[in-house]
Order: sequence, then C-alpha cells, then structure tokens
Amino acid sequence: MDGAALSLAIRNSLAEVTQYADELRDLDAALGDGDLGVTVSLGAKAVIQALEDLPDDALPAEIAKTCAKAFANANPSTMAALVAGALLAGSRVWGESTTVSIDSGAEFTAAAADSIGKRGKSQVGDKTILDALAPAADALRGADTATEALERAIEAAERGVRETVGMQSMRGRASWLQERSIGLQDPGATAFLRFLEAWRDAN
Amino acid sequence: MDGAALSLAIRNSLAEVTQYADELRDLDAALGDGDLGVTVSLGAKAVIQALEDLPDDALPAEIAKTCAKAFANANPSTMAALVAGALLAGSRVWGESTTVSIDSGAEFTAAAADSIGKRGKSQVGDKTILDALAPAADALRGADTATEALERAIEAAERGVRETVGMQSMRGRASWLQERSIGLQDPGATAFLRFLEAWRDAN
Amino acid sequence: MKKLINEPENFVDEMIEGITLAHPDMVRTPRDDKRIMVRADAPRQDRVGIVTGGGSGHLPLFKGYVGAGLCSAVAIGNVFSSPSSDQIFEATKAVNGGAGVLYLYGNYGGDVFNFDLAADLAELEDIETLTVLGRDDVASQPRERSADRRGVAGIIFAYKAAGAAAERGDSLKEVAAAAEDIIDNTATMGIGLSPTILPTTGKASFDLPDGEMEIGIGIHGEPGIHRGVLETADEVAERLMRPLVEDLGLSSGDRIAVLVNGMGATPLEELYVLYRKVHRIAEELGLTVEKRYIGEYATSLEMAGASLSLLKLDDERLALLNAPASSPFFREG
Amino acid sequence: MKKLINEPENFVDEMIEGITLAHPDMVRTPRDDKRIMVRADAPRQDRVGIVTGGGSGHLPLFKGYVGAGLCSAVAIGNVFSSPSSDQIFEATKAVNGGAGVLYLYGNYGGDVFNFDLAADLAELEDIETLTVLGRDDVASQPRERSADRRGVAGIIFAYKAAGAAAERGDSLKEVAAAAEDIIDNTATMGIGLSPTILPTTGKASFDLPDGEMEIGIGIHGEPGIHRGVLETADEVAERLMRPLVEDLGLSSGDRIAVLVNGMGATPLEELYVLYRKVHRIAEELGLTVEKRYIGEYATSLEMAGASLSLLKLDDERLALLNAPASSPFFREG
Ligand SMILES: Nc1ncnc2c1ncn2[C@@H]1O[C@H](COP(=O)(O)OP(=O)(O)O)[C@@H](O)[C@H]1O
Ligand SMILES: Nc1ncnc2c1ncn2[C@@H]1O[C@H](COP(=O)(O)OP(=O)(O)O)[C@@H](O)[C@H]1O
Ligand SMILES: [Mg+2]
Ligand SMILES: [Mg+2]
Ligand SMILES: [Mg+2]
Ligand SMILES: [Mg+2]
Repeated sequence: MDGAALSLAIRNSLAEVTQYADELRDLDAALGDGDLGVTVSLGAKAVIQALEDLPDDALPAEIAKTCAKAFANANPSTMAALVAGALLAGSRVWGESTTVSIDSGAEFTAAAADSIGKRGKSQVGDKTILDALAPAADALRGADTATEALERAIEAAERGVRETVGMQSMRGRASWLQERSIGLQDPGATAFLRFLEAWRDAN
Repeated sequence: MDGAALSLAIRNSLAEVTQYADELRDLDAALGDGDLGVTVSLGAKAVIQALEDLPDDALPAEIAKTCAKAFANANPSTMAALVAGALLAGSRVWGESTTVSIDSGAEFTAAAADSIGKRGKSQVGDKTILDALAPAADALRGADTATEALERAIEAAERGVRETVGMQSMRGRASWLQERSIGLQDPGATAFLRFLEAWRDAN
Repeated sequence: MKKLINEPENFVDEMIEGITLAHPDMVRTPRDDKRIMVRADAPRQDRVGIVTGGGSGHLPLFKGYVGAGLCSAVAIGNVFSSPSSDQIFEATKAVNGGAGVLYLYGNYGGDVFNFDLAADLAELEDIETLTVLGRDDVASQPRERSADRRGVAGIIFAYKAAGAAAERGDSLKEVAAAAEDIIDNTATMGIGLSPTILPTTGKASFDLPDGEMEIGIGIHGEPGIHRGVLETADEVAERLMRPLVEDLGLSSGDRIAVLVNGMGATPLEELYVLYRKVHRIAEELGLTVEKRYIGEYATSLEMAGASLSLLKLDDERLALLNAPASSPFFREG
Repeated sequence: MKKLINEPENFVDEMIEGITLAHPDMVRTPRDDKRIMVRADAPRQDRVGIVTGGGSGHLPLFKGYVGAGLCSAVAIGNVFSSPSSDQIFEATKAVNGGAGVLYLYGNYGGDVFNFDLAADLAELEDIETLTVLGRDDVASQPRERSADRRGVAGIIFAYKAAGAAAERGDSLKEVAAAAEDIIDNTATMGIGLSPTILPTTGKASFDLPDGEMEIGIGIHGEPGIHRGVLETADEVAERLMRPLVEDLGLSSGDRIAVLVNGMGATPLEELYVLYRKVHRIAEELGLTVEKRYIGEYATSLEMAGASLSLLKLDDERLALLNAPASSPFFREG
C-alpha cells in the first residue's frame, strides 16, 4: 500500500479505536492512574488531525513520524512516549520507501517492539504492552496476505493480553502494586490489541 | 429553701435539662452555629460537679456564684458568658441571706434579666433569651406558692419563646441571617424555658 | 468522618502541643493548660502587647499570627468556641510590657463577652487595654450596621498593621487606631461548597448538597445571602468582588491589597484560578493590586470554599503591611 | 463536584495565569503556551539551571519551587500528566546559563521518557544535562528496588539542597550529587482518607469508603500496602514512621528533618496532631528533629490525607536546607 492508503487506514483505525477509551481507562485505573483512556482518545484525535494536514504524497516513513510527534504531545504519558519512540524507530526501517508491504510492516513492528524494550528497560513477561506487541511482530512475519497477517497478529496479541492477567507488573506505575497487580489485565497490552482489532474492523 | 436544698434542686434540674441538648443544638444550628447543645450539656456537667464540691452550708449567693464560674468556663460561648454574668448579678441581690424565698427568687431573676440586657445591649423583642427571661421574671412576682410561681413563669416563658418565632434576630450570630431569621425559634429563649421545665419535672 | 485525630476531646490540646514542639524558637505556652500561646520573647518591655483569640479549627487563624511584627499572644478556645475570660486574662498578663495591651479579635458574641470580662480583670491589675474588633464580612450586615458584622479572614490585615505599629513602638492608642483604620477599609465575602465536620459531634456543620454553593458564608458555616447552583470560578469572582468594591467605595486609581483565602479543602490551584479573575476585574475597574495573599489564611477545618478580602490602601497602610513579620505560618520581608 | 473552576480544559492555563499575575516579580512564563515557568532572573550566567516538571494538581509541587535557591524552571503538564518533551526542552534552553542543567523530578514513566527525550534534544544543542529522580515512596517498592520507587513529597528536600548548591556556584556534577545524596537519605510514606476528583472527568481518582484509610497511597491515588478501618492519628503516625526509620537505618543519635505534608483537604490542625506523635516517637528513638516542615508541600487536589517524610541529616545536608531560598510558596532564611 502507498502513503495515501496507509494514512487513510491509520485514520480509519484511530476513529474506530476511541470506542475502547472507557475500557482502557478502567483497566488503567485498576492498575495505575486511569489516564490511558485519555491518552488514546486525545492521541487518536491529534494523529488524525496531523495526518489530514500532510500532503497526499507523503512517504510512509514521514507518516509514521507525524503520528509519533502528534501522539507524543497530545497527552504525554508513558504510553504516549513509548509509542512515539516506537513509531520513530519503525519509521527508520522504512527509509525512503514509497510503499508498505507485509514484510516491511513486520519489520516496522519488530523495530517498534525493540524500541519499547530498550526505552522501557522491559521485556516480555514484565506485564506491559510488549507482551502483546512482541508476539504480534513475530506473527506478522511470513504471512501470504495482509488479511492473514493481521488475523495472526490479532491472535498472538490476544494470547499475550490474556497472559498478562497472571503476571506481576515489573515496570511503570503498575509495578508499585507489587503482588496486588497479579490477576489484572495490562492496559497497555490491551490498547495495542484494540488498535489491531480496530484496523481490521475499519478497513 | 436553704442553700443545701437550692443546690440539690439545681443539680436535679441540670441533670434533667441535658435531655434537651439535641433540640437546642438543632435550633442553634438553624440560626447560628449549633453549639448551644454542647454549652448546655458541658455547662450542666461542670455546674453539677462544682456544686458537689461545695460545703453543705454554702450560702445561696455563693452557690449562684459557683454556678456562674463553672458555667462560664465549661464552653465559653455567648450563652455561657451571658448566663454567668446574669447569675453573678442575681447573687448580688441575695447578699448574705441564708434562704431563698419566692420574692427573692423573683428579684434574682429580674437582676439576671437586667444584666443580660446590659451586657448584650439587647431588649425584649430582639429575639434572644430575654424574650423568655424577662416575662418569666415578671410572672414570678407575687405568686402564693413556689409551685404556682414556677407554673406562671413557665407559661410566660413559653409565650415568649413562641413569640420569638415571628421576630427578626437583632443580636448575636443569628442577626447575621437578617430577614432569614424570621420564622425560626430562638435557641437561647428555648434553653431558658427548658431549664424551668426541668426544674418542675425534677423537683 | 475522615479525620486524622485521636480522642476528639484531646484534639485542641494535641494540636497545640504539636505546634509548640515544632516551633519552640517562635512560640511557647506559658501556662500548664496550654490554651495560651505567646511569642517566645514575650513580654517585650515598652511595646504594646496584642492579644487575639477565638475558637480552634481555623488554622492558621488565630494561633498562626503570633510572632514578631504580629500578635503577641493568643487565647485558644475549643473548636469554633471562645476561649474563657480567665485564659484571655492570663494571656494579657503574659505579654504586658508596661505599654498596654490591644485586644484584636473577631466580632463574635462569645468572644466579645469573654474579652470584655478579661478587660475588667486587667483593669483591676492596672493593665490598660483597648479593643478593636474584626468585622469585615459584608454578607453578615449591611454597611449601615457594619459595627455588627462578623469578623473573618480580613482580620489578618489588621494583625499585620497593628503588629508593625507595636513593633516600631507606637502607643496603645496609636496601635489601636492603626488596627481600626485597617478594619474600616477592609471588606470580605466568602463562598462555601461543602460543610465541615465537627470532631466532637462527627456531624456536618451545615447542610449543602453537592453541586450547590452558599454565597456569603461565615467561617463557622453561618448561612450567607444566596444559595444556588455552583457557578464558574469567574462568576463567583464577580459575585464576591462587586459588593466589596461597592462597600469600600473603590474607584479607578485606588490601590488595594487582595486576599484570596482557602477555607480548607479547596485546592490552591482553584484559588489561583479565582485570583486570576479578581485581578482582571481590578484591572477593568482601574484598581491597582499592590499586595496579594493567596492561600489558606483563615480556614474552617475541611470546608471547601474560599473568601475574597479587599483592603483599600494608602501609603501608611501599605508601609505597615510591608514591615517585616514572622511567625510559624506567616512571613513578610 | 465541588470545584471553583471554569471550563475544565482551561483549568491548568488559568491557574498558571493566576500565578504569574500574582507574582510577576518572582516568576514568568517565557513562551506563549505558558506551560513553562521560570525564575524571573533566568538564565543566570555560570550557575547550574535546575528544571523540574510533572503533572498539575499538586500545588505547591512542582510550580511552587521555582525561585531563588530552588529550581530554575518547571514544565507543567495537565492534571496528573507529564509535560511534553518539547516543553521540557524549551524550559532547559530558557534557564541554561552555560553551566549545564539538572533535571530533578519524580520517578514516573511518562515524566522519565519525556525528560529523557528532552535531554537528547538538549545534547544536540550542546547543553549538558544530568538527571536525578525523586524516588522516596517506600510503599511503592522494597528497599532492594528503591531505584524503581515513585517520587512523592520528599523531593522538596532535594529541590532545597540542589537549589542551594547551584546558588553557591557548584558544578553540574556537584549539584546532581547533592540532590542524589538527599534522595538516598529520604523516605516517605503517605495515607489517603478520601479520593480526589479529576476536573476533566468529574470522577473520583479511586474508591475509598468513608471511614477507611489507604496506607502507602501515592499522590495520584495509587494504591498502597494496606487498606483498613481508619485508625487514630497516633496509630497512623506509628504506621508511617516505623518503616521510614527502618528504611533509612536510623538509630539513636541520628539527626533528621521531618516533613508532615497535607494532601489537600486535611486541616492543618490534624497535621500538627500527627507531628506531635512523630516528634514523640523520634524522641523515644533518640532521634533529634533539626528541621521540620508542616503544611501542604505536595498535594493531590482535594484528597484528604497526609504523608510523612524523613531525611537523615549530616552537616552538609543541614547547611543546604538552611541556605536562603524564596519562591511564591516557600521561604527559608
Ligand atoms: N517500562 C515500560 N516498558 C514498557 N511498557 C510500559 C512500561 N511502563 C509502562 N508500560 C505500559 O504502559 C501502560 C500504562 O500507560 P500509561 O497509562 O500511559 O502510563 P502512566 O499513566 O503511568 O503514564 C502499561 O499498561 C504498560 O503496558
Ligand atoms: N446580645 C445578646 N443579648 C442577649 N442574648 C443574646 C445575645 N446574643 C445572643 N444571645 C442569645 O444567645 C443565644 C445563642 O447562644 P450561643 O449558641 O451560645 O451563641 P454563640 O454560638 O454565638 O456563641 C441566642 O439564641 C440568643 O438567645
Ligand atoms: Mg496511566
Ligand atoms: Mg499518567
Ligand atoms: Mg451557638
Ligand atoms: Mg458558639
């Protein structure tokens, strides 16, 4: 897909994802401070606006950078900063390329996961967004069609989200709950899953 | 009645009057700050204690002074200060006398009312304790028996209390309500009436 | 009840103990019963003493304004109750340095009767006293009856000015005149958003549904002049400011001091939102804000709400406000 | 909701406007968007700049500690939200006087990531930065993981010390070391009695029935280590004090600074009741309280509750605490 199609797909997905804002707020309220709903709804709005202001022939990497900047400043929370860094890392993978393929999408996602792990000093099993993002990046690789790739990623992310329930949070605000974090689902991982689902449903 | 009988009668009445503390608190809460219940219950307790510590042969005037001091310091509110001053003024009337008669009781009450009017710069019609106290002092005069005197005083005080309902408060905290004070019964006048009733019921 | 206390009966004494343990260099309790707190260096020879007092539950009022350039002593009552005349008298003796003592406190019946009694006792011991009453709450009485108004947060201007006058060696008459002059030029109005719970009874001091406001409320929850749906901060600023401007007869070119006072539970952020509009209205009216105080100066335990006080300034008043002062709760210069 | 605000979206900006209108001699907002506040005299040549920042709703934290002998600038986020890296970077440039800039703020993910980003941007412009994180809340992590603790009220000790070090001309490394040394020796624990209501959502930040307490609560209402029936002030003092003493390894003969901090709605009276018992426990343990701060230093809007911070003192730390400082909300010397 080219830049214009990518931009449209992102905007469609983000318009869709805001319906999950309350769910994310409630999950984050249980483990942290409850602002994830705001991060996602303000962030989605800001990104949509920023993409609309871009010229039609913007490159995919430029689009990803624009998303990063808008999302970072809308509500500068942990999730916003991590996601912005992840998008920037992904955009570097795309370089000057004018289209996005299944493979380059997979590489983008892997770079994004890598960035979050480095910045957040976190790894799979720490009960963070990584528990959904990392397996999804793996699942994207080697699919035959975009639809199949997306389905596999959703499945992997879903499994990852479910697994976070039993984990103890090792990073971020939720880690301060220590053992009390066990039994609760990670909001950041859930946010990533909902984004994938929104992509599927809106496009 | 002699000093011992007077002291006992006062203690009996005060033990009885505390049952009205909640009523007085609520009346005072509507027009002022609601502390009249505390003033009456702490004041009654302090006076009873102080009287118990007096020798059996204490003079009536001394008994009144002891009441004044204990009541003034228990919860030093407006009512406490006014009543204490009133009791002191009354005690002066009794001088060295060893007994209290209907007439000397009436004089005591008149002096008490006079003191409150002077100290409080208030007069009948200002919606204060005076609206019950002044007519009661008049009613006490010239009765044949103590029981009759008390009944007449209660009747006069009751009428006075009823009349306060229609008045606008001109003195104290309640006066800040201005027209909004009209329609509410004066707590201080009510307290005096309840004291008379307690005297009747307990002795 | 959501209070960090022990036995409610011990609340006041334990609080005083906390203050004297925390600030032994600034204040002390000269008597056993602790209900009297004086400047650490009292009595000061040939300086007018200033005794204030009133109920507890208003920190930093009244106890907080005992210090250099402020009051010399405070007599402390129970929550929302007057101190006794005995206590006031003892405070008077403890700070008398031979130049007389000013009684400076809020116009409440219980306090007035007890301070007056103490003045009688002081006279018997040849201590000269004068009395000036804080009576700045315009909601409690119209201008014609301003002598009967209750005293609220605006009294801190009078503490500051009288304290400065005493510190520089003014006579008792002069110190009283400075306080009186400030009070004549001070007007306050408050708004309440939620009641306070009295520690002893565990009951709310008044009844105010969530989302309603009481305009003109007193610092013990006394009813005001208007009750209605809670308005915006800007509307509230208008409602508080206009009557004060009128009461003080302020007009373009006048200089003022502003006090935006929190009643207890209202966040400092909201006080600044309120101040912003007050400042803007002042600008609009051509008034210059020369001094401003924003924070908690006279509270009502955990009541939510705020009050606005204006003081019309002249050079003398401003100089007295700017003179140095320090207590555990107040600093200037 | 019982808030004195206008449109919730404008809450933070209007509050900042109020602060700058009130204190133009002390702070200013160098940019149009106002979310950056700097000392009126910034940048100061050859002095280390100190930039702090964090969410709104904690006044006097963080904005209140910008001034002489304290921080040089603050980047201000929405209520309980981080400022953006852009804002932090702009603040950095505004206070850079050529001696480098210390980032000193609380250990929260959003803040950390945004300050780190700003540090990268600063490096590109050859501004040297170092970072020290407030992480004093012992309830958030055990001692072994103290690097991951969240930062709460105790950070004001670090502001005070780092500000004093910067003021006397220490190098960036030295200023950072002074801050780090303070933080290593500071421990805090808090108790919450009622939640705060977020202006934008109108919802309670957490759920706590009347009459219950949350021990170990964070300043955004983060859950603590124990929830139960509200205890007496003395019991609460024990519960807060003991883990701090253990965490800092305090023993007889040690000197400490004590901060009893109100979270917003809790009356000052109650903080003194709490301080009283803290002081008594300290005496019992042979600890000398050399400095004490009692009042609201780091709040959570109108949350009811309090926190206790202890700082283990040595001569150097005490000297830094005692150095002069002044901001609209803080004075020393
Ligand atoms: N160090 C980290 N590494 C990776 N993910 C993290 C880290 N810290 C937090 N997260 C993710 O961020 C989510 C919370 O995001 P957000 O609500 O923005 O945080 P906060 O409110 O603390 O700023 C968590 O559910 C988790 O998935
Ligand atoms: N100036 C006055 N003269 C006479 N009675 C007064 C005066 N002021 C108040 N009172 C009486 O005192 C009562 C209130 O007493 P109290 O609750 O002790 O007052 P406060 O709470 O204001 O100290 C009123 O109901 C009224 O009867
Ligand atoms: Mg969050
Ligand atoms: Mg957050
Ligand atoms: Mg009363
Ligand atoms: Mg009273």
